[in-house]
Amino acid sequence: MTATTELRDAPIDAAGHRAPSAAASDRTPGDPRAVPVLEVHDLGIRTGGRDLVAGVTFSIGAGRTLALIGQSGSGKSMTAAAIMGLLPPDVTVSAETRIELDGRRLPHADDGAMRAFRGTALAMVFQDPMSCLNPFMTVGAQIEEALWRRGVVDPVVRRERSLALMAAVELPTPESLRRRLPHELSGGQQQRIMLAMALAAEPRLLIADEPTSALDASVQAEILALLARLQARFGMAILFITHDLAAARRLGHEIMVMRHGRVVDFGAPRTIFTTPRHPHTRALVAVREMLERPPAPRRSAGTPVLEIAGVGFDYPPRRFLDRPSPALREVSLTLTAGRSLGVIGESGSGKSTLAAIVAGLKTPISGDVRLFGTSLAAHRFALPRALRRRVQIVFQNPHGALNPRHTIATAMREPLDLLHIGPRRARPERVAEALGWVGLDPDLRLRHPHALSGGQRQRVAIARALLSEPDLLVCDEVVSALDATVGAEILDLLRRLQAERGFALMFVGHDLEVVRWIADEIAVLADGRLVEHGPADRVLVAPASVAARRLVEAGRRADQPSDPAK
Amino acid sequence: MSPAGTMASGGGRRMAPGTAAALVVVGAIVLGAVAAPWLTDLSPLDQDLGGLNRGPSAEHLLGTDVLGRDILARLLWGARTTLMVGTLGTLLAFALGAGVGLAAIVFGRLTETLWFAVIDLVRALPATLLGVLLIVALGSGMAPVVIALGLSYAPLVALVVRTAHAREAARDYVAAAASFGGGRLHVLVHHILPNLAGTLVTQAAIVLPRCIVTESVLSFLGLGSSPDEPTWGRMIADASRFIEKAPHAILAPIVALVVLTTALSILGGRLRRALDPTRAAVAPAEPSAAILAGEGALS
Amino acid sequence: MPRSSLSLSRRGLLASAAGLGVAALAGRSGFAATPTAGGVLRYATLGLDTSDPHRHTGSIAVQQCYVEALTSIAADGSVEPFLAERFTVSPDGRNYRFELRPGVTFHNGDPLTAADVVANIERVKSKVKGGWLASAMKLVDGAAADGPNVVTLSLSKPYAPLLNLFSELWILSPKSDGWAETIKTPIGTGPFTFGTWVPKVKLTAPAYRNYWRSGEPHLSAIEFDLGDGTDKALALRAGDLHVANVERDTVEALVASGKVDIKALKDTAWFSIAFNNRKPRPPFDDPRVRSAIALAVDKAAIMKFVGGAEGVVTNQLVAPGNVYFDQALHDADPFAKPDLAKAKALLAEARVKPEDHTIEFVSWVGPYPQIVVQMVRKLGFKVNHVALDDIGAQKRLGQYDWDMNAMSSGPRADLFLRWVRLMTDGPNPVLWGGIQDAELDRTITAAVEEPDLARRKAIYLDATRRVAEKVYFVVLGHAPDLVAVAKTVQGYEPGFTWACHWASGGVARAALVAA
Amino acid sequence: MRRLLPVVTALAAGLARALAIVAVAFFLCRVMPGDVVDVLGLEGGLTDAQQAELRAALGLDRPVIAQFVDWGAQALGGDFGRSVRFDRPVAEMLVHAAPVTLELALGSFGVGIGLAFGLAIAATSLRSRVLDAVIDALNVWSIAVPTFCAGVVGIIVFSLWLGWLPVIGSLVLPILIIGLDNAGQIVKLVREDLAEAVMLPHVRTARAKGLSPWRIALVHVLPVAAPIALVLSGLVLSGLVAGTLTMEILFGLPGIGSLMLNAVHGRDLPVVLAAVTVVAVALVAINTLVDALHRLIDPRVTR
Repeated sequence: MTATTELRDAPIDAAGHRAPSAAASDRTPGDPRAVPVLEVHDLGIRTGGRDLVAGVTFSIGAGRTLALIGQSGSGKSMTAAAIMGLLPPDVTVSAETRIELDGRRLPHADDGAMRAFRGTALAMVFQDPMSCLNPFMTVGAQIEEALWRRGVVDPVVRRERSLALMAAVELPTPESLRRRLPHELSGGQQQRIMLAMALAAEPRLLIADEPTSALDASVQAEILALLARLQARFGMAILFITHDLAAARRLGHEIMVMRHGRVVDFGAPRTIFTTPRHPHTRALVAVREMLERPPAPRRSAGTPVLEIAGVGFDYPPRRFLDRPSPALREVSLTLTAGRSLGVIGESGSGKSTLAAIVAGLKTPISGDVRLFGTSLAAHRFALPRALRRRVQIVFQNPHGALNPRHTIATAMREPLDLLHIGPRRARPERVAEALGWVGLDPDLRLRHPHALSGGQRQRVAIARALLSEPDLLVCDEVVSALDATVGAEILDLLRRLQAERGFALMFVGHDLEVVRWIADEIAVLADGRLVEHGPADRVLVAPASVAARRLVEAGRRADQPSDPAK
Repeated sequence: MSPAGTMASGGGRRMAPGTAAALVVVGAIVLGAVAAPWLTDLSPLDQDLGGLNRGPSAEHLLGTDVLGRDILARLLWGARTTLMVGTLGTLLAFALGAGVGLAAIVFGRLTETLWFAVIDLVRALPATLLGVLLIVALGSGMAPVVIALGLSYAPLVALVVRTAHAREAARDYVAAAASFGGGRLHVLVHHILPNLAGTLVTQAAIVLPRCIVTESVLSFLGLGSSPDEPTWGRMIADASRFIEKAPHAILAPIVALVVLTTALSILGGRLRRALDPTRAAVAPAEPSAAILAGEGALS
Repeated sequence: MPRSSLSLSRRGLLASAAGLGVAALAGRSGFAATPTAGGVLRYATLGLDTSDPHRHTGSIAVQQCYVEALTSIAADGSVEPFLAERFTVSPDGRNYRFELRPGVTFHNGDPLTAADVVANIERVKSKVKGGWLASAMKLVDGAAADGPNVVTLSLSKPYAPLLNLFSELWILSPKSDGWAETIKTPIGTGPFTFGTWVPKVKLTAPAYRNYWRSGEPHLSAIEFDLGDGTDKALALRAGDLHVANVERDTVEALVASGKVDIKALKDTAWFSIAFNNRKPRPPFDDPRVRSAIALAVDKAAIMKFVGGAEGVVTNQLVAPGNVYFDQALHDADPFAKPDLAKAKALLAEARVKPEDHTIEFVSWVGPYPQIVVQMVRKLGFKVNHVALDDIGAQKRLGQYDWDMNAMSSGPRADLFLRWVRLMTDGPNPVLWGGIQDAELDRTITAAVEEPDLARRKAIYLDATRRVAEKVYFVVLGHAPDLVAVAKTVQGYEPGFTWACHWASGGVARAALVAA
Repeated sequence: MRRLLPVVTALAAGLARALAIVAVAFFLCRVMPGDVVDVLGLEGGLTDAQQAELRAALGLDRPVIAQFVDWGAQALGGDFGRSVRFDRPVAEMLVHAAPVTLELALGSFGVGIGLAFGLAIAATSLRSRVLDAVIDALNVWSIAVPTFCAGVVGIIVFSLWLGWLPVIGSLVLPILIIGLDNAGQIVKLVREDLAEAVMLPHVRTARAKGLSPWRIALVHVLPVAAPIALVLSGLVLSGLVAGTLTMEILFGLPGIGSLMLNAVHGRDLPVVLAAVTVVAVALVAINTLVDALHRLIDPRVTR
């Protein structure tokens, strides 16, 4: 690529870079790169007398990637923030901690002194590129600002260099892109800009904190591949933080697993996957294995419970006389009793809107939905009570789905009362019983939602939806806000409950693996249109539409380790 | 309803000293208002024409005002009318803004649009002018002042409530309730109102003192409540001509007002947190709320 | 109020007031040395509502500086020659002859002629609706110029207040812009000219260099501040104003500042409580109940509050010292001192339990009515006090759905202007409860038509007694309006009314000296 | 055309609103006890018959609607009529009054916004508890202390004791007092907003880039605060139009506010209506401008 010649100050001679190999994956004592780029010794992070992170020790060599994996609250992002000196004001690093960069101790307690390292030797890329870019500055200006920080004073040089960086992160037409504002770029492009900014620092260490979690699946894979290529070219050390084991395996030379602020497992990807030592690691690996081996689809052909016919929906205009924006167009689908339908699509594809329409929460502007043979259009989409009992919905965010003010019992009483389920006196008992269905202690019903974990809340939401013994359960991204292990438990629970109770399931998601695992048939939405619908196997093996193909390919790539040697 | 329960769930915590002090202050003022007849033998209206604008003395602990009336007695008795005018004004503002506003929202898009067009209209009419026109049109006395205050602050409350309602209505638990067949009224009563409580309380803590001050501005413009009903605002307005000669006469009501305002805002903040069962500062105070509070002022 | 002060003359009374802390009024009317020329006097008393002097209603304080009349009211209330050098009245009181002062010119340079005066009288008679001047002019059968300098006037019947009222019939050049309808730029003969006027804000009046009294005015201009919001006391103390009316409660601070002298208008404002006379509601239609209420009111305390040391308690429409004042009647005032016991006895006699009645009490906003209300409450009545703005109160009073009020009224060029409001068809009678008493009407009319002063006084006293007997209203007393004059102002002394300029005094003679 | 449509509708809505405000003011004026004839007659000694005659001449005896329609038709043609009380063209009176209020409003607007943002920025970047206390105090001050009290004290201190400023006509004190009041009303919000803004991910990015706090504040934090600054400015401005009234009264400033109040007390309907119209149109203009600027400043709004 011609950009290479323009990047005159490339920090590490590309020739000197050793491509990662299987052999290199495991650190050996006799390694010539004996002085690692980053050494972290006994890292402790505290706030208000509480340990957030304790005793974390690791090092990363030049051109190497350490994948730091952990679930939310494991302390992985705090670790990254400590290295950058970007901890929140009330969070401190313990006295024992020693962080060295190229053998020099970092003054992590002194923000002013740390500033000398940030944007030069240290660079960082964050999770949500949209919000991490200054919405008021053109992306070009933001890259140039990083170059200016690096001492590139001449504006002409700065301009050239920023264009070269944009080319390096494989952005098309840098010249026109540089004048755009962040919101005018796609998520993938935004993250590439973030990477270009990080590269402008010519860092010794690049910290990538969940750089792909906020992106659609197909884009995730591209960014990960780009990261690997950039490392191959510029040779910096990378601390790659993720909650996704697949991504860690794809990018990491080593993998470090954190839980509750401590390192619980460390090793080469292969070791971690084949012989996980810690139970937590084992659980993570088990989730991967579970997702990689979806159960066989049910081949039942019962009566249709759900028939969606030519449904269209517009988002209402935000102000008077604005035009409504289309959300769904001419979507038709059918789901038979006891089966599960996965609806998948990227963000904004209209899949959640479809779920809401099926649950009677939104009124389409065209088309009809027939539930159990009853036309909703005939009821003007105001579902009669009898029908409401038979279709229930569970939402993505278990925080939002339960009123924080209500106890679990109150929350679960709501459908019983509203749908007149069972005799009034029997209702408290039924609540306790339903909690048992989803594997929860009935005593939890006296608590408020904030006293429950995310997984418990989602179980409550499912239990609540099942109270009316529905024949169709709509699940709208029910696991995407949960940690992988918890999400897997919920998936497993759903599958089990479906087997026990025989309800049909409409499962909306954006993660192909998850949807594939639970769905017998898959519908793919793109820009509000149904582009693909068929048995899960067929859709995955031979996707007919471009959108479906993109999704499938992304999933496939994410599955493969980047290292061809593996 | 659940607020009591959630308060109880946090009851184990020690009360912050600021909150305790604020509670004591507001309690003392309310008590002073209620117990005014027993706390002082002096009437707030009795005049001592031989001793105008006198400084504090054994007979008149806080001195006398422009008509030789005992300032302490006026302060205590005035707390009654002041709190009454302030509270009624606030209540009216809330009834019109929150009550009617929410009802309009619940009844559907058309009523919402119509009502908020009216609200917008009142909002665009300069508050001072509205007050002046209303009071001149309706005559002096407590009722017109309360109406003027209520109308002046109703738009603010309405907009805050609409914002908060929109925020709450977008929550999944509202959608969940709808999926169980919960109607708008059910959702309003069970989900939105309780969760709006914090916002409303904060709002009230802002609107109440503003009503009191606004009443003083109206008094200053010669449009206040009846002269037979001492209010702190009227005391401030009456004494403003004698700041030099009798600073105590104006200091007393202003200090009372500052103390009440501070205490109310502390309590408002505290209550808002207490009413939020997650105890996290999830939502910062709605900016629009306090901004509009500023706008609604007649000062 | 000590009895001795009641017998003092007005002048003596005011002098005694000076000893009580209000600056001396006497001995400052002349110049110690030659007055300095130039300077802009900043003057703020009453406002200016119109640029057409003939259409002016109410109290006037500004326009006298650019328009003058045939007569003016001297500081002692007597009529003095002004543009008319001499005037005579026929014994029957129906024929008047005015000899104009020679050498008077309008601001446009034209000399003042008898024809001009006649034109002004005709204009007021035909063009101006309302106002007592217009009513008086209706009596004029004929006004004629008798040569260039003499104006003769014949009335259909005698009209005693005419010479006094002529002090407010301003003589303008018929060439004034807007003469046919509304005058926009009045051309008068005054020592200052009508400069630029911004309503409710200010009027700038530059000096007229060819003023008929040579050597005057001394000032180069006057700036009238017409706004009524500012606290004038503060502005006086800061030196922003030279002459301004001030509230009594600011006097102390003003005197202490050492920057101003406090002076008083020579005529007084009078204070009264009145009952609803047009549609009286029981029991307030009973003179005994009215008397009881009057007996509860401590006149001396009120007059001390509103008038300080200069407040006088009396029962007449004029203050002690006025030619119409009657000492005997004054001494016989049954309400001179409050007497709650007697009041209660009267109520008992009328079989009225005060606690069963709520008095609907209307007033303007301000402290003085609040004092009255508190006093009436002492009798046991409940009082619903409604304090309204100027027009609001007047409108409410006009509905006659109230029981009692407390009002005051300012200086007037003639006593008749006070009495006329008590007549059945008098203008704006609401302040005094809309009296409808044919007997009283006849008495007042008789007084107006009586050319002889002594006889006229006697008739007015009859009317006073009639009012007292029916207890239509109760005069509480009189107090002068106060005017603060900066020490840097020389030669200015407030006159009988609010007028800023008259034959024997006013702004023409004022000058500014360095502080 | 499609881009213009929102502008046109916004303008139409604004005009409709201004019209409605004026209508409300008109009818409120009409239900006020007394009219201008009462004012003229109060001291002027008009008999009832004379008053009735004058009312007929002024058209005050006609149905309210007819009066309003007549007035509206004239006002649309730019003719606000004549002040009944002063018999002058209302437009002329407005021309005298508007600059005073405008100067007062703009001055205190500058002081208020400047003070609020200065304090908030200082408190945010210095993380100063003292400044936060000052902000709280200023906020309580603005809630609890009426501006006219501050005005009286200000006059005593600065005009009488120190002799720095004249009582009448000086804009310095009123501008400072209203400015302080406005600052107190918004400073907490600005502070909260900035406190939130510094926690924004893109500010963290800027810190990760190693930029100086100064540059971060100026380039990365302030622009985020700009939209709310704008909204606040709009509110402060629209509040000011009315808020200057007490100061105008107290300091004898012949602005729109005192013109309006005097006219209300004098029942001088044409003046009240004209003043309300001017204020309403100004408010509508401010709101429209703020809205437009908001769209201009914040690239995300148009999304």
